[in-house]
Amino acid sequence: MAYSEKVMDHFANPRNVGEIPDASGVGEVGNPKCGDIMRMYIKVDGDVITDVKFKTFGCGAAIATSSMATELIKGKKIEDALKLTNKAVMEALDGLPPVKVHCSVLAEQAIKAAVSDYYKKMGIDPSPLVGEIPECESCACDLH
Amino acid sequence: MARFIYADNAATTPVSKTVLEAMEPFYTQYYGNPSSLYSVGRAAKKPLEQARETVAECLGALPNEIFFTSGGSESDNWALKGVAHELAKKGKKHIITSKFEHHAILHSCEALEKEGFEVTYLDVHSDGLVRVEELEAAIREDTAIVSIMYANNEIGTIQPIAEIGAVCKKHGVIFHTDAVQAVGNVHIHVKEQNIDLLSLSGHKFHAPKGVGALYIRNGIKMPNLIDGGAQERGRRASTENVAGIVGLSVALKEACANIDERAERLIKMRDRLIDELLKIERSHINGDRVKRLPGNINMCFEGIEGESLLLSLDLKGICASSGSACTSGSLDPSHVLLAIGLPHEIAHGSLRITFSEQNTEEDVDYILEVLPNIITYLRSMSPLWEE
Amino acid sequence: MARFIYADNAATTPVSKTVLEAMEPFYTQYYGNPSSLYSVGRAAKKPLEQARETVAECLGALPNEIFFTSGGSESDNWALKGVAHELAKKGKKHIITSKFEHHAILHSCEALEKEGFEVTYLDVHSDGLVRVEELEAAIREDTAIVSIMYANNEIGTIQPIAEIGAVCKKHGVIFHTDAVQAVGNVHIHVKEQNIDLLSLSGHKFHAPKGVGALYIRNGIKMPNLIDGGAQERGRRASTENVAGIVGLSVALKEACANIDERAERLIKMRDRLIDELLKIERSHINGDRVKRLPGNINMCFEGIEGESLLLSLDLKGICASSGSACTSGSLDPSHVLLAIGLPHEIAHGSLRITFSEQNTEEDVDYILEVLPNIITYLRSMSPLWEE
Ligand SMILES: Cc1ncc(COP(=O)(O)O)c(C=O)c1O
Ligand SMILES: Cc1ncc(COP(=O)(O)O)c(C=O)c1O
Ligand code: FES
Ligand code: FES
Repeated sequence: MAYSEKVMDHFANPRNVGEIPDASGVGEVGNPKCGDIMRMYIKVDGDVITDVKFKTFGCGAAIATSSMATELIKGKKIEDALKLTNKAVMEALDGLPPVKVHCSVLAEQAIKAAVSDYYKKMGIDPSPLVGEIPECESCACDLH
Repeated sequence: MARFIYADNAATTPVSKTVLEAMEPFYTQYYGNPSSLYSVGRAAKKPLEQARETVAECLGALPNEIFFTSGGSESDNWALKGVAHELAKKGKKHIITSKFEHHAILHSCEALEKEGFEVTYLDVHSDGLVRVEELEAAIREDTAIVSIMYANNEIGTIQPIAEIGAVCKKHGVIFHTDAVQAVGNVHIHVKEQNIDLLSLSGHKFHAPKGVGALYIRNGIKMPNLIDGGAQERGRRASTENVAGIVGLSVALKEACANIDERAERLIKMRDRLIDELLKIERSHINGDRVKRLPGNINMCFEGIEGESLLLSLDLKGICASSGSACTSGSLDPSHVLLAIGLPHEIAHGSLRITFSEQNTEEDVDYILEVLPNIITYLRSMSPLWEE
Repeated sequence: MARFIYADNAATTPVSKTVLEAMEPFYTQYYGNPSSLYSVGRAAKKPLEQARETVAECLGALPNEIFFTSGGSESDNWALKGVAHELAKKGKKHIITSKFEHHAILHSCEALEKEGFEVTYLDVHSDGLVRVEELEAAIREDTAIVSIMYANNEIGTIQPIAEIGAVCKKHGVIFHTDAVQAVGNVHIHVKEQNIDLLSLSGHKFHAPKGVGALYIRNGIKMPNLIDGGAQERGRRASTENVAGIVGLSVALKEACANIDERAERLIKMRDRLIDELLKIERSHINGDRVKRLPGNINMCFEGIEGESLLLSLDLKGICASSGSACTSGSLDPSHVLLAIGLPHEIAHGSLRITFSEQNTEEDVDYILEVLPNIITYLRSMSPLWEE
């Protein structure tokens, strides 16, 4: 499993680890049985994500993609954060091994889940804005 | 400052200096084909047969019962598929193995199942051991072969091989053991233990990768896996890997010469490491603490995923593993840990540290200095931990 | 005074210095298991994949079409048995090969015949070549695979591979070639020549024994010969022989870099030796004089038995062979020479001299100085000769 230097950097020195006690939204995706769980906290001011933190149980790629994803959405408008794809996260990390692609999918979904939670708390139906968050979409594990 | 500790000797080992020196002449000087008549050929033939004698001696076998192969996987495939195909002619199409064998055995079984063979996969108990009674109960009229590994490659538990051998003998069933992890680490005597076939692989005891052997008790007939020339008395074709075979025999002799001494030293290191690591909250040792290979430590730390643990250790110069090397491309938790009853989420957090000859008490010190902090750190970022 | 000439390079070759140097770091320094996550593991993975690229490039294949094995025999067995078993599912149980293939192919065919496959063994003509028309005529609805060697290991004749490839393609039949003797000596391009599977073995071109490869064209499905771990993209289990594989790739690159140059030099030596030896009365050259490997000389001298010829040459420091090395345990005359129509008594008197990179014109001089006298002497004591 050859990880890029960027991945190793974000693994060894993950940015934005932790929790936000008074978060505007919290999203959790993954499944401990499969060895991955990602929880994302966002703080929203107006339509801007002013702060973001994460906690991840998972492989090196899961930790690195969580870290990179938080960097990519911090200070961004919600609508822009929702546009963040797992591909963009992977590119920012100079790529991932093929079997690790789904870890970046988790990162994308964790952001969406956090935004959904924020909308729900605001009394807004998230589905038209965020779209469906499939259960463990493109998960590579065979436990289904 | 920057330390480097190789603690993944169950995955593979470095070639020792004496082994390398023993091999080198066969690349450039005695390079002849051992089947050739002339001097450089004969110069390769003799060491080949000496290597066979050495290996036989280390196992309590006869030289003509040793067949050199390309490694543990080939030996396993040959043994299982060979005996299965041979005895199928007599209508024996049942195989008994265990749930936590190496994939070389499990995937061979699956291939045989597709051909119509029936396989019983024995349960492994939480101590990492199969039960001889359960094995005996599984034997049927049409059982062709029992294949139970000598020592497990992940959790290092040592199976009751002599007892299994006795039961198989009693019922007239052929007994194969994958001893890839055991050879060189424990005393093996194929005759006393009633072993009919035994697989071994050089790179697990400081010989090079790509060379192994299969012991086949005299009298056991089975088709070849690799047909062709008359090498290995017509049972395994291909120009012999003379250098590798000589290397294997030198390494095995070295390993077997001081099993007890080495075991004593490694067991002390192993037990100290386990004792200390068990002080970490919600940590578990996998497999029996006593009936295990001298150099094997396999533990789970709840709330932590194995790969990130390994990467963190690697950053500190420690090579260890989680599950076995050959499945590290896969995302599923170890089939071995599931077989001994661990839940998925815990099985994901396993760590295997395997010591050899070359490790020291200082290595244990350093691991103990580094590992608990890594666990604390990873847990601090794990959403599973707070709960 | 005492000269030593190794002229049996078709049996095996010494490992070259650059190859040995390329291998050594992988025994003691980058010894990690290439499947492992940590640094010493990754350090072994990259060269492994580079080796794959090098081999692919030398053959005109893609890297993911190269699978490393333990040698030519395993590659042959895997190709033939694999495709046969795969296509048997579709009812295709017919195989076409030739009468003078290597035993790795012939004995695999025999094993498959026992399982119910049908094999057509094409005749080889007196020039040591199979005829494409005869091959085409032998293709049936249920033909699964054609296996024709690229160059023969005894008489060195080079088969019309591109033509055979085209015919197989036209009829939708899979084409395997045992190119163990050809690789490194002639230009090969699997795509242009429509080759679906190709076997090669390192020790024939100055890499070590016990490592080879099988090229499998993308899209060809077949079961594994060696099941187990996920190495070689799940198609050939076993911890990779990294040192051997790196050695193989370095040797192959070296060999392929100067095929034309070397061929020109060796052909000159070969033809001079043949011309001079043909001046000996009742001597014959076996196989086509032009369509043969640059370094291959295979002759018969009536009234002489091969083994005594070889021993006499050995006493003069010349290593040569009669028939192939792997059958030297047997007393039967070469199946290859019988296949091209030689009578038994003549086939017994064959001599194979095979040159490589490392041989020189001086070697030819010395052989010419020594060999005719030996022949005269042996004939003088042969009861067959006076008659
Ligand atoms: C034509 C041919 N095929 C196959 C082989 C077998 O190769 P190996 O000895 O590497 O298994 C050889 C040589 O031994 C050969 O000359
Ligand atoms: C128990 C066991 N069996 C078989 C093998 C396969 O050996 P090899 O990699 O030499 O084919 C291994 C190690 O890889 C092993 O640990
Ligand atoms: S998060 Fe599951 S393998 Fe990466
Ligand atoms: S992470 Fe495996 S089922 Fe979703």
